Amino acid sequence: MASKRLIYMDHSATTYTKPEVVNAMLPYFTEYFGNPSSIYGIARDSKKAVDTARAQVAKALGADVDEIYFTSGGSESDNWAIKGVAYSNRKKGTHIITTQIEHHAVLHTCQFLEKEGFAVTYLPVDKYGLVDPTELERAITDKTILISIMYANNEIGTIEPITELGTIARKHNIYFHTDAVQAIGNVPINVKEQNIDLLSLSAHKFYGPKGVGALYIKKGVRIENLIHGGGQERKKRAGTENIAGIVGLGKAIEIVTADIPNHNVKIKSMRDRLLKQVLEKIPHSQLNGHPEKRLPGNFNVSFEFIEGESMLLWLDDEGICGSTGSACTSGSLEPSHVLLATGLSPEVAHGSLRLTLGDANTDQDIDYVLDVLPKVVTKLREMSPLYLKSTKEGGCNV
Amino acid sequence: MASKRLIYMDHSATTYTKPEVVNAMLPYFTEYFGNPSSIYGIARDSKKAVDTARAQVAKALGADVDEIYFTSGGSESDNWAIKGVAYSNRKKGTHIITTQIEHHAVLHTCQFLEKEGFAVTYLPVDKYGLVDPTELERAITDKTILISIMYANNEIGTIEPITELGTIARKHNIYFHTDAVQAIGNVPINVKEQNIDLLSLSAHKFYGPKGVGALYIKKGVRIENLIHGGGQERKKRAGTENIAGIVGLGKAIEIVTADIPNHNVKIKSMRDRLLKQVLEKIPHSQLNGHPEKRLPGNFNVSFEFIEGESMLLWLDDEGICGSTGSACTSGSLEPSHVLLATGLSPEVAHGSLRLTLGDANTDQDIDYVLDVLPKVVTKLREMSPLYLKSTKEGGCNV
Amino acid sequence: MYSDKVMEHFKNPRNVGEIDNPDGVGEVGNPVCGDIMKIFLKIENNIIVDAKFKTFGCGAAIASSSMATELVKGKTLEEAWEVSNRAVAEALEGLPPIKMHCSVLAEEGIHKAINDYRNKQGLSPWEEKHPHSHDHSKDLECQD
Amino acid sequence: MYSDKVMEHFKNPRNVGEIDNPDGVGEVGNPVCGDIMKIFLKIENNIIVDAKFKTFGCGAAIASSSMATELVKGKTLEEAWEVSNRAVAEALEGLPPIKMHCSVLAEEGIHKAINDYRNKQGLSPWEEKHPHSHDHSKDLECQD
Ligand SMILES: Cc1ncc(COP(=O)(O)O)c(C=O)c1O
Ligand SMILES: Cc1ncc(COP(=O)(O)O)c(C=O)c1O
Repeated sequence: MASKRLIYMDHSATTYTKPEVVNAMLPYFTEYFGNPSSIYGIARDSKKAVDTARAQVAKALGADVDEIYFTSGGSESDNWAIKGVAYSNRKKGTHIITTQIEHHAVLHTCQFLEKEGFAVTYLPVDKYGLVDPTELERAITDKTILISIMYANNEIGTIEPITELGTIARKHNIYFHTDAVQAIGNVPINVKEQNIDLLSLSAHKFYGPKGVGALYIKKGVRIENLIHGGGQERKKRAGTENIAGIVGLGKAIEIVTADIPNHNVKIKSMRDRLLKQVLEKIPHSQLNGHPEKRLPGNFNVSFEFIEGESMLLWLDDEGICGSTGSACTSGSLEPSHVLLATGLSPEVAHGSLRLTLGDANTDQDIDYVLDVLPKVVTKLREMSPLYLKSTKEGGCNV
Repeated sequence: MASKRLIYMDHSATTYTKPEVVNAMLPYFTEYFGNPSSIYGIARDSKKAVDTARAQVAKALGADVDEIYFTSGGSESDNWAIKGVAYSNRKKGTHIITTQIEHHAVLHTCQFLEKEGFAVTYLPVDKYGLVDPTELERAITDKTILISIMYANNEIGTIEPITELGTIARKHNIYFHTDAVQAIGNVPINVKEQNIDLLSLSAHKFYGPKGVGALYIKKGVRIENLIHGGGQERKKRAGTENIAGIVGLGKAIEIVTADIPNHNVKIKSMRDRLLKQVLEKIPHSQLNGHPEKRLPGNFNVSFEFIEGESMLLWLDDEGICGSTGSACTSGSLEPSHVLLATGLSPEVAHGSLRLTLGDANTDQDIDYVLDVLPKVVTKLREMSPLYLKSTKEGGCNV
Repeated sequence: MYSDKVMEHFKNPRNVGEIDNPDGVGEVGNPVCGDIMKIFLKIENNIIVDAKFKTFGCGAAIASSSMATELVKGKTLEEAWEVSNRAVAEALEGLPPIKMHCSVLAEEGIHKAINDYRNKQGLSPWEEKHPHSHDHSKDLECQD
Repeated sequence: MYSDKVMEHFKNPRNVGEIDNPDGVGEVGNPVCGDIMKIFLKIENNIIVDAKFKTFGCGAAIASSSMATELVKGKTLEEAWEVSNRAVAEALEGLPPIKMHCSVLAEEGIHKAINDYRNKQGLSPWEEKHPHSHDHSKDLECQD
């Protein structure tokens, strides 16, 4: 790390790769580098390594090994799940149901399919970001071929009632996909018990390498390929296998799902302390997302009258890495679609700060943030014409 | 490597990652692991690393930096180029021209598009595997929106007349894509001079890591995304960037294109000696592909009366890694579509052996293969009912 | 992503605050879009003798406010009117393309404050040479 | 991908060669598909006293030929007829699914050689219980 203090609290954006994961990967670059499709010894070694990783992923999800397909990450998995099912089941129907708070990998894929003649329902959420199962059931038509609802939201951390939603999908005999990119390692998952037909994951969100992910596809699901070509991944996903990446994914998911409840206790208690103190110390601040049904490491708070990017810049200057739902960091002028979907006004959405805690964070990190953050908020508010107005006018809504 | 002698001659299947490439990658797993979309310091470092790699690729191709898009490999690049142009230019026309000897990443993508209502012409090749430019010109209609012809063939190593073909495409104002996965580092490429609009490449074919590639897209080319979602790669290819992989790709392409002519002199002279001696020593053997217009490291010879997989197994037993166009290794019962397209009979195609030389090979390796291979061929021929027939009947065609 | 100069002005913004009984005030931007700038001017003998700002917005918005107020101080109103968004961006040693609208806001804020002064003086407002609009076109997306 | 037993039979195939004046010969397979097996039998008193083969084909084809000839040696024709492809594959400690057709070829080769003998004896050929066809369904693709 850099020489000055560095407190990384953006684990939902990406994680570092754990050293034991990197070590597991290394031999596959220079030594066991063979193409698993080949016949000779070093190729058989890479093939075995891929098989092992597949078993590790299957175990973490309660799936069978031959239901796991490796991809290049969460975005590819989402695209494949949705387009693949859409193209392959067009004759049955052309209606897809998803939510307003999905990741863009799902939303933009659905928008593309709308151009291709599919109809998409984007379910609303409540102020906590929760999807209502009865709304889902109401949206189903006899043309519905796919329901795609994320397991846990990347911005506000809200965990959706996946088991209930999956059961509804199954009852109506509709394929159920969940983007579990943020959920892996944070909540116990069992695709069989939860009636999940397709599930996306991405290694770099749980201390594995970037550029590798997986899609669980329940046996028998009709799905077209996204990447056509060679016979890899049982003819479903072409391309020479990213052996080192796949080995890293397998190792990482094994570590992160080994003991989910205990693992999260520490992260959650740090997050809870941070949250409680920030809401107490800083006036005109509010929690985004659900107070309990949320990812253990997710902190998302809006500070009124200020804008997120300038907050992040000051925090970065103090060595704290976070993110915001403000448009200004994404380059768009619209703030987070997720925060807006929960009913936040755009100006309050602009003032949101997301800190996502992970394995390397300590109690000292929390103390440090609790020291720095209020000062930053104060400094920016003093500069803000909205704060001025508001305090003068005595109201907090601008 | 394993303790016993290991002679890797399957560089067209995949290469080991060079140690200097792995070293360049390592800091991006654990240290500079930030998401380039983020705002803080370590994220800016990853962004810079991606920019550097993009410049390295651009330089190797004679392209501008903002014409390079990173992908998960050759298959994705091929799928993206072809589907992306097809979907985006449907209104202009629905005809695509390619060849019979493309990689499956191109062929199967075209077949998928045929199901989607596109018409595809698969140009034949001559006995050397060469595409005839006049045939290309004849195949063009006013509905043609894309021509996709590989730069160099992965099986027989034949190098196509890309500059000529690109010029024809440009003359007719049709997008020209080339799958250059096997060409990078082996032939000098300049996309501007050669009128190439789209070009696919894959790092693991030139001593970079597996699971990362790139697509060159000339400025102004109309192309739909293959993977929709976040705004990465200037909104054209979603997914958190595979930083380490991209860094590795950049480093590898820099090394391998630094001095193409000199670099290949040694490999080519080893290959030529191997080829000459094998054809001399082993009767009923014939070269596949073009005698001169071929990749410097590519050796592809058919040995009549025997089948490729059994040859590979024996060679593997002696520590030599190679491949074959025989169906038996691919699990299909049809031998290589490439060898068949050059006019080989299926039985002769089954007896093909591809050895692709690379940087780690030595003159001693060649001596060793020249010692082992004739014995293997003899042993298998003695067991072959075709050889028996043939020598009895005095003919060499069964 | 930001130049050193932008960061320097962001971290040590000049002229933050309000002017009591200002001669001209201009407020531009929209909280919905994540940026509001309020510019305060003190004008004596047609010369801007003091300029202050309050800004709700990103790093570029704050730095642009800081730089714009610096640039107009001591200038005649005619000179100050000519301080373009490009001049602000150049003085900041460049802005990322998607942040250029922040310098536009600063220019507009100054213009609005000057015309506010002219209005109060009973003079007709000057006309914008290049009418800007808050640019919504460069819509990039959340990326994680 | 292959079991040790397959590799052992591939590397040290038993019964390679031809039998001069064989009592029964069976040739099966198709060079187009990459495998041809020719089985030679020497038969005395309804017993297979010797069996040899020549094979053009992959590792599994050679190992299957080797194992099949081993299995039928010493057996009566009736017993030999009952040696199924599954028996060959099991004796080889398994074959990859896409290679099962090699064991089928071996069974067919033995059957054809036995019927060749029966024909020459003026006996009617025995009928295949489970008519096999060379399986073309498992079409996988070149992968590099
Ligand atoms: C000519 C050609 N095109 C495309 C590919 C596909 O590349 P990848 O396996 O990296 O997806 C390969 C090799 O596998 C190839 O040789
Ligand atoms: C919920 C969710 N889905 C999908 C993705 C996309 O994953 P990747 O960036 O690995 O493609 C992300 C993160 O980027 C995410 O948080």
